[in-house]
Amino acid sequence: MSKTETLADTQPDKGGPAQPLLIVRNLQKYFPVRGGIFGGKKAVVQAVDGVSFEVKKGETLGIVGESGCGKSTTARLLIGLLDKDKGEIIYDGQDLGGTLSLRELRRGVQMVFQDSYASLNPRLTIEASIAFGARIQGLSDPVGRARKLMERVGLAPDRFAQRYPHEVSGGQRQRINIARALAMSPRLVVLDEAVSALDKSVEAQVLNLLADLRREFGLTYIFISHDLNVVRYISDRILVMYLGEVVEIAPVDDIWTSQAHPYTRSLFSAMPSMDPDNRTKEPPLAGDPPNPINPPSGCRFHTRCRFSEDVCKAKVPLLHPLTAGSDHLAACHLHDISSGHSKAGKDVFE
Amino acid sequence: MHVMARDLIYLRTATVFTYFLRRVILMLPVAFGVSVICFMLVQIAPGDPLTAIMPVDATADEQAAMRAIYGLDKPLPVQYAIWIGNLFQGDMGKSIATGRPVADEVFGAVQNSLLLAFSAAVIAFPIGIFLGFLAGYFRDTLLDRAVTAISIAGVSVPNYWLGIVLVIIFSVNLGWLPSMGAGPGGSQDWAWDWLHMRHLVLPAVTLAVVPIGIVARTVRALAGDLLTQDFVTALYAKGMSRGDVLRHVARNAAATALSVMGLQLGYLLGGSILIETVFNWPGSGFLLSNAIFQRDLPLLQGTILVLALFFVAMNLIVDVAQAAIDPRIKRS
Amino acid sequence: QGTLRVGMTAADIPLTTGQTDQGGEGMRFMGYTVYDSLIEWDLTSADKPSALIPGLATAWSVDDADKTKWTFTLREGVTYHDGSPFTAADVVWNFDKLLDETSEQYDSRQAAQGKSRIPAVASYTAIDDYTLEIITKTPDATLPYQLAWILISSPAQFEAVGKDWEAFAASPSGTGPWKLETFVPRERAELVPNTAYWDETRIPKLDKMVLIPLPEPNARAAALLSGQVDWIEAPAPDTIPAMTGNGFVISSNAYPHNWTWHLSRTEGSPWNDIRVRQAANLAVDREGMSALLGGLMIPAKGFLPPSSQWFGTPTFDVRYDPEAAKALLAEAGYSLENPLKVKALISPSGSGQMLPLPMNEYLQQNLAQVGIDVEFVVVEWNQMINLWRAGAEDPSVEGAMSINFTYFIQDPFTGLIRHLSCDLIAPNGTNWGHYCDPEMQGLFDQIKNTFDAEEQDAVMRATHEKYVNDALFLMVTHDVAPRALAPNVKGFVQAQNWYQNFSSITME
Amino acid sequence: MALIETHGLEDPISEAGKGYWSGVGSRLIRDPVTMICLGVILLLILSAVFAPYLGLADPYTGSMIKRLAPIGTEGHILGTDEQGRDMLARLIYGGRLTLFIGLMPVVLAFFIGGALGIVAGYLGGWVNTVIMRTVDVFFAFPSVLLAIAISGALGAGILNSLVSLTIVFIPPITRVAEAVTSGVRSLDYIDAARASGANALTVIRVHVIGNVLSPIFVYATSLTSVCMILAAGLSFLGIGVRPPEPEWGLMLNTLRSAIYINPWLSALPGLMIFITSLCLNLLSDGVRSAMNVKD
Amino acid sequence: MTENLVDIRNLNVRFSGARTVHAINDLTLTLKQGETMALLGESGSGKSVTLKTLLRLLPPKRSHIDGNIVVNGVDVLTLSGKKLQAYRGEEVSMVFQEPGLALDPVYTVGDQIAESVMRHKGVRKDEALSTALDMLRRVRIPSPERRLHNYPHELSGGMLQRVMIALALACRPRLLLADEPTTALDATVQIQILLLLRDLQKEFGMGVIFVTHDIGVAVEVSERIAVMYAGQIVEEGTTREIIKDPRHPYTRGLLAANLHDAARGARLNAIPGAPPPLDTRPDACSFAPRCPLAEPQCLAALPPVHSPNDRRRVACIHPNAPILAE
Ligand SMILES: Nc1ncnc2c1ncn2[C@@H]1O[C@H](COP(=O)(O)OP(=O)(O)OP(=O)(O)O)[C@@H](O)[C@H]1O
Ligand SMILES: Nc1ncnc2c1ncn2[C@@H]1O[C@H](COP(=O)(O)OP(=O)(O)OP(=O)(O)O)[C@@H](O)[C@H]1O
Ligand SMILES: [Mg+2]
Ligand SMILES: [Mg+2]
Repeated sequence: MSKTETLADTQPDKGGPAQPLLIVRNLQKYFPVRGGIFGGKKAVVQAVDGVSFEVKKGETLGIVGESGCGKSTTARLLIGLLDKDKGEIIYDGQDLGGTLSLRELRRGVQMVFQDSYASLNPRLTIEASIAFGARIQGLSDPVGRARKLMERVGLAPDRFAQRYPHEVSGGQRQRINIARALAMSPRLVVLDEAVSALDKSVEAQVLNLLADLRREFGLTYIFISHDLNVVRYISDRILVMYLGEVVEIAPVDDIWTSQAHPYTRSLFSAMPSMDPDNRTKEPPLAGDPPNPINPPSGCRFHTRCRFSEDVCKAKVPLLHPLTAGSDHLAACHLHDISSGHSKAGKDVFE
Repeated sequence: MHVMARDLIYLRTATVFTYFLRRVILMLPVAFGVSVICFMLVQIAPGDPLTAIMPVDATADEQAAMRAIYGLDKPLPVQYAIWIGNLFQGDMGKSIATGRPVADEVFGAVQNSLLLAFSAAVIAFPIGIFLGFLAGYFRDTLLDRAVTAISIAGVSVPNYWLGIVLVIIFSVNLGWLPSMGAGPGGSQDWAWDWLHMRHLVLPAVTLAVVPIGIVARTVRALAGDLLTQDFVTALYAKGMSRGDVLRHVARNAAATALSVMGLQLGYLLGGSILIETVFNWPGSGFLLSNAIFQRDLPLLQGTILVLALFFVAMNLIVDVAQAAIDPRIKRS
Repeated sequence: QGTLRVGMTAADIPLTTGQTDQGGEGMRFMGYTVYDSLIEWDLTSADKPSALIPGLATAWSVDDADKTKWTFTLREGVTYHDGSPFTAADVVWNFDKLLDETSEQYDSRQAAQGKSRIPAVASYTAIDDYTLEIITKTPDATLPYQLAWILISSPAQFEAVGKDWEAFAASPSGTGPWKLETFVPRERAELVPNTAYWDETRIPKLDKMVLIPLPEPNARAAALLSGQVDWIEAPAPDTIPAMTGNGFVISSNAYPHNWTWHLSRTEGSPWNDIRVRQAANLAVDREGMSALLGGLMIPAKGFLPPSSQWFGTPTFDVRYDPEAAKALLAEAGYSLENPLKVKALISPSGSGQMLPLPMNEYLQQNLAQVGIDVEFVVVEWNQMINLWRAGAEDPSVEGAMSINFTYFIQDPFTGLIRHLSCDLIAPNGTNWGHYCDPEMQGLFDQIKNTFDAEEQDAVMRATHEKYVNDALFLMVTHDVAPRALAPNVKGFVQAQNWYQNFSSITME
Repeated sequence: MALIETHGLEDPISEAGKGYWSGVGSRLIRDPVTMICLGVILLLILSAVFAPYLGLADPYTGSMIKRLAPIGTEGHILGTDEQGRDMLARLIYGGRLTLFIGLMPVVLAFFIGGALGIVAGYLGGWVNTVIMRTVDVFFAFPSVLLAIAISGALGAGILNSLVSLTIVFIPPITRVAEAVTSGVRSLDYIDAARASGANALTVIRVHVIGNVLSPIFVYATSLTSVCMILAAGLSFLGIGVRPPEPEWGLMLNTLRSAIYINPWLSALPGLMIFITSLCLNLLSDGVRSAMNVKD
Repeated sequence: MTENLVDIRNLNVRFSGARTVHAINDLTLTLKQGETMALLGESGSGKSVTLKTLLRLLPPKRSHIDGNIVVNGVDVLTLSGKKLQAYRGEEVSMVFQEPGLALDPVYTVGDQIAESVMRHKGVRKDEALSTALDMLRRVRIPSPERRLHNYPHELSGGMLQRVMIALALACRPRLLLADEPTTALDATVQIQILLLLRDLQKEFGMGVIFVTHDIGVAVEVSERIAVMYAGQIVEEGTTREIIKDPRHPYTRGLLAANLHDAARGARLNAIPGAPPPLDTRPDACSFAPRCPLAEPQCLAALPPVHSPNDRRRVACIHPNAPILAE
């Protein structure tokens, strides 16, 4: 199987290499929670609130954050499974809802879900599941495509094509899901906790596969995970979310060595140590993440932040570069000299 | 600490109350729909409801006069408006066959039906729960099979037929129990003594057969399901005895079981028509079958309306009770 | 002494205010028990058809000059259950109850039941306390029979309960041998003797009579067999062996009831041919049908039961003779190969209809054997009544040429006149088949104008002879009003009537 | 991490490639009770369908002389009814009508209610609100009451029974269909299908129907016995099938008084109803466990 | 023998039913008083079954257990009735993976802790409740008075796991079994719970068996690690030994797959394939089909147990093979 063969149907590049493949601006999604005497709207879950980022062509953006911080919601918004409340999604220079239709977007962006079992129709054979999208998109020879992809993800078509999802193992199912997403020759694949449910040994296999595919098909990934090690391994840049907001974005090495946002820092410190002689002494954070239904005012992290001051309660910190022109961005008053935070601009972590 | 506890109880009561209010408000459109359906029953009925009560050789004029008395000569929406307006004043019209107010007839009959339904429930629920628990606890054993067989037989038996058979055996052949009526002196002088209660035995037992089956099946499923849950393992893990575990399971099952039983009570009330006919029990079902055969449509309408509203209310009570028992009140 | 518990076929306690509903059974149990009429039926004999006897009126006569003017002498010393005395003014009050919509005592429910029973009455006046005058619209010798329908309720009681029939129903008052003590709608009514009844021979011997509606035949049977009632009306034929086997007594007797096919005589009806009518009558194996009814029937020999005082001596012998039937049909142009096809209206149920479906199917088989193919149009009983009122020409009968009906045939009007009179052609009256024959009409007029009872009986016989000879109906059977009694019920004499006397009964 | 059960990579399932339904089938075949019940129901259906070719007596005509002949009478193995008609023939022909008005309403309700429920469950929003609130209203009536009310108002007759029973069974099936569909709707594979650009109709056709049909079907089968008992009950009450049609409920009614003469005979229709509904129930339970659909 | 708190010898557990599973195969394990041992292994390797066997929580009808288990001098496999109840919760208690599922949803958390205390300490309800309150304090739940009257669904995941731990420790057991208690939790919460457990272990001085599939977690809490594969212990040693000097190829694979210091973009040293189905009792090295060092004899017989020092063992024919790259 040659590379060109599979990529024949890939959407042509429009904006050139400098144009980010995806630009997201101010994305917002609130979920109404019903309640009250009249069963009317009572509260909203502010699942995603003003998220902005870019994904360059060919890079992998890792998104990390605790449970409920809006990672999956962001992913679903990106491929139009949820309707956004506000914000822009610009795919290769074209605005979704403007020059770009949802259908076209879905040719270019595909998704792999966490629960490998729930994301396969139990009544379809593996081959049919993979071929479905290609058939819908009107691509040539969907079944042939499916079989080639199966081979590519390491499942012999002759043995697996006619099986049903419950007849294969978890790692194999996740490979199928990957093949299914690739069947439409997307350029961007959103992987929502795609390896989280797998055992360590299988996880490594799948990660290897993902890395190979990226290279081979020139894919761009958005890789969502709560496992920092995994994100670090696969990503070029890391985006950290907290309660529906982006708190920090930076190239992986930058963030690995110095986290700008106190939350990011806590998150990294919360990773179990691998050194028996140097175990974690002190939990970096106390308590559980607050409820996104009524998120704290100002900086949403202020309730758990060591450096919290009045300004944090009052004012929403904006995402901005640590130094002018830097691609390390954080949303924290500590890094904004003009914020009025007493420790602003100082190196507080040591 | 105790102040806190009391606050929490207050909070819970308040939540249950809010829940109750919301349920009541949600119930209103249903009640409206119910009234429309009941009203339409008369309209879909072919023929003239007055036929049955006029002497066969009554003249056309005499019939027209009667029709005017019952308001059957007015256009439909007007009839509905009048009907619903009267309903709000507690007036459900008059029975065509007897001329008595439908409300009196229905409420008298519903009381008798309630008596019967409750008696059946008193028989059915403990037996059903016991059998179901047994089967759920000893899942996949011979005992489970036996209980399942009993409960399936219970829901499969045409109970009207069973009623006839029981009458033949216990009333006609053995002469142990009366075959009909609500007591030696009718329902009016009901008393809680054997003389009266023996009249309840056969109809109540007959009526209990189906809910025994249903309750047993429900409880079996519930108990079986709960017993496989993690918290049961955790209970054993902290050294609880079998009895303690069963107590926990029962408490967990209570809300669901209660709601199933509440619904069953509603079904018993509304579904006893065949049994009441077989046993000449002066309840709502008996009234209904009379209404049907005499084509006494106002009575038919009224009886069904009252039973349906009763059922709606029962649902409401069950829901709220469930919410009150189960700390995991659904908020949406 | 003792309490007699009766299982009625009605689904409800009949109307208790006077004029009852629930048909013959209502009159039987709640009419002539609690109330009296001016003229009543003699219910003391089981052996002969009952005749009219004085009730609240002791004598009546028609004016010789003006045959529309009747004078009634009323019984003195009669009091209602509430203690108020009975007078002629009360009778006027009761007529107004039924006929005068402007009167305060007008009761639409009683009127619905009673008005049509006295079509002859034009006006009425109380001459004095015990003399009543009634003017009829036209001369009508059947007035006494009509008046036997009308029951007299107590005006004083009506006054006492606040002029409200609803309230009156709960504590009614009449002059009858029984007083209504308590009553629970749809469940039971308890009657106790009126010890002050004017006819001492009819003061009930029982302590109490309880009426229990048990519409379902098997529930009735079970109730009797399990000792919850002592008497049931109309036991289902198949339950009778079980009853007699256990010592229960089946009482039955002829009475004025018949089960017929009322034939259409409209244009184009095959029944217009007398040969066809006679053939059909000859085709029916009535004895065979008896098995189906457990023997509880009297095979028809005419329109009226053979024991009727009005039976006469018809020349056409209603019997089972399929050969003769075939011969007649052959004359009329039909045969087994070329059968006559007719549609017949039947209903699966209905009061007094006995066992309509099996009986009709049986008839269908009988008729098929001689060359009459019957197709049934089956309708609900209520619909059937509507169709019966509408008449044979109404499109809603869907071309049916006969209707299976049972008739109360207790008096000249209900017995003979109403079915075939030209002025009662449906939908204006009860002549379903649109029959109109001058000769018959002459006979009817004669009945109405013959004021001597015996002469009138003679005319009635002549009329019935014509009914039979012309085979105007498919005459099938008469009911025998079976009732099952517990062994300890004694002293019941079943009169040949729709109504019965319960006063003589005792419980052992 | 017990989310995923792991198999060896080599060939975890020996019967690889085997379809879902063949699995259900083989589980069914291994369940003797269900197979017996299936046999009984098939036998009833077949004998009902082929009744005219079984050389039975005419179920409509009988002889009064031979009425209520006991079971085992020569020429009438199961005796004769109150009009001397052959019981065997009437029971078999009766199976026709009884099964017809016992099963047909559920079949109709399965299609109507299933379609309504799937649409409501998949589309959600106001469509869901309209459909489900209407369904709620019907739920305010206990099913027996609703059937009797409608039949009572419409009057007796096969068609009327069919209409009233169908109306009774549409709401519960709609509710289940809606619940199942909205459950499936929230699964990732539906999202995956939508993400591939398929429109609602295609998604419903390819991904929804296949996965919701069997639970709805299983639920519907559990209603058949209720429906049959109810249908027979209507006839028993006199507001279902009209005489002289043979129908078990009606036969039960007309043979009621014969219980004093020939109790076994009059018990036959009741027994037939009981056996059939028992088999329907057991069959539905068997199918349910074979399909492994949770309640 | 007596110095061992837990002494498991040649334990075999087999499940019968629709399919037979040989979940535990000849497992031998000892734990000393006050020691914390992590049981490490991938899904299905028998970690939970081991814990459940220790508490006799397996369904008696479908599980077949043989071997020997002595906990604190008590022969666990012969316990029954009241003795078993006294043993569970008092001697040994357990913390579950999903605290939300392991707590009874219709009782308040206070009641559930008190219930256990009442049963084992025979005290009255109010006394038990104050013990419960004290325990909630010790697991550092904020405003414990209020939490005492909360139902499980009213608490967050981290809070619930604290409650679960409070419940397990309420009767001061000598042995605590923890079955992946932090898997369902967020990273920032997980570390809190791990450190809490570590502290409480010191404070209460009990023995702990901590099941996990995450090596990092094992390192944080344990002194010793036993690596399980297909129902057997393939390697055991101190945490330091296992991390710094893994001997069994499976342990090495696991460590390699841990990404902790995997170079970005470099291929991961993944263990190929998947664990074996356990439908037959292994009569050879279960890991052999996936093992890069496998030799014919690995598939012929069970590997010998090599024991370089007193409490260190490796079940492999190559206990001393150098670490191979790829
Ligand atoms: N359809 C929905 N309706 C209401 N609330 C929702 C819905 N989907 C998500 N939410 C809420 O929005 C918030 C963000 O959810 P989301 O699934 O995006 O989180 P996540 O970061 O993916 O978490 P996890 O790591 O658990 O997958 C959560 O509080 C969640 O409960
Ligand atoms: N009650 C049981 N009946 C049958 N098989 C069982 C039972 N409990 C566990 N097993 C099987 O025993 C094997 C070991 O299971 P166990 O739960 O101990 O794995 P684990 O190591 O805890 O895995 P995980 O990390 O997924 O929790 C598995 O194959 C499992 O399917
Ligand atoms: Mg997510
Ligand atoms: Mg486990």
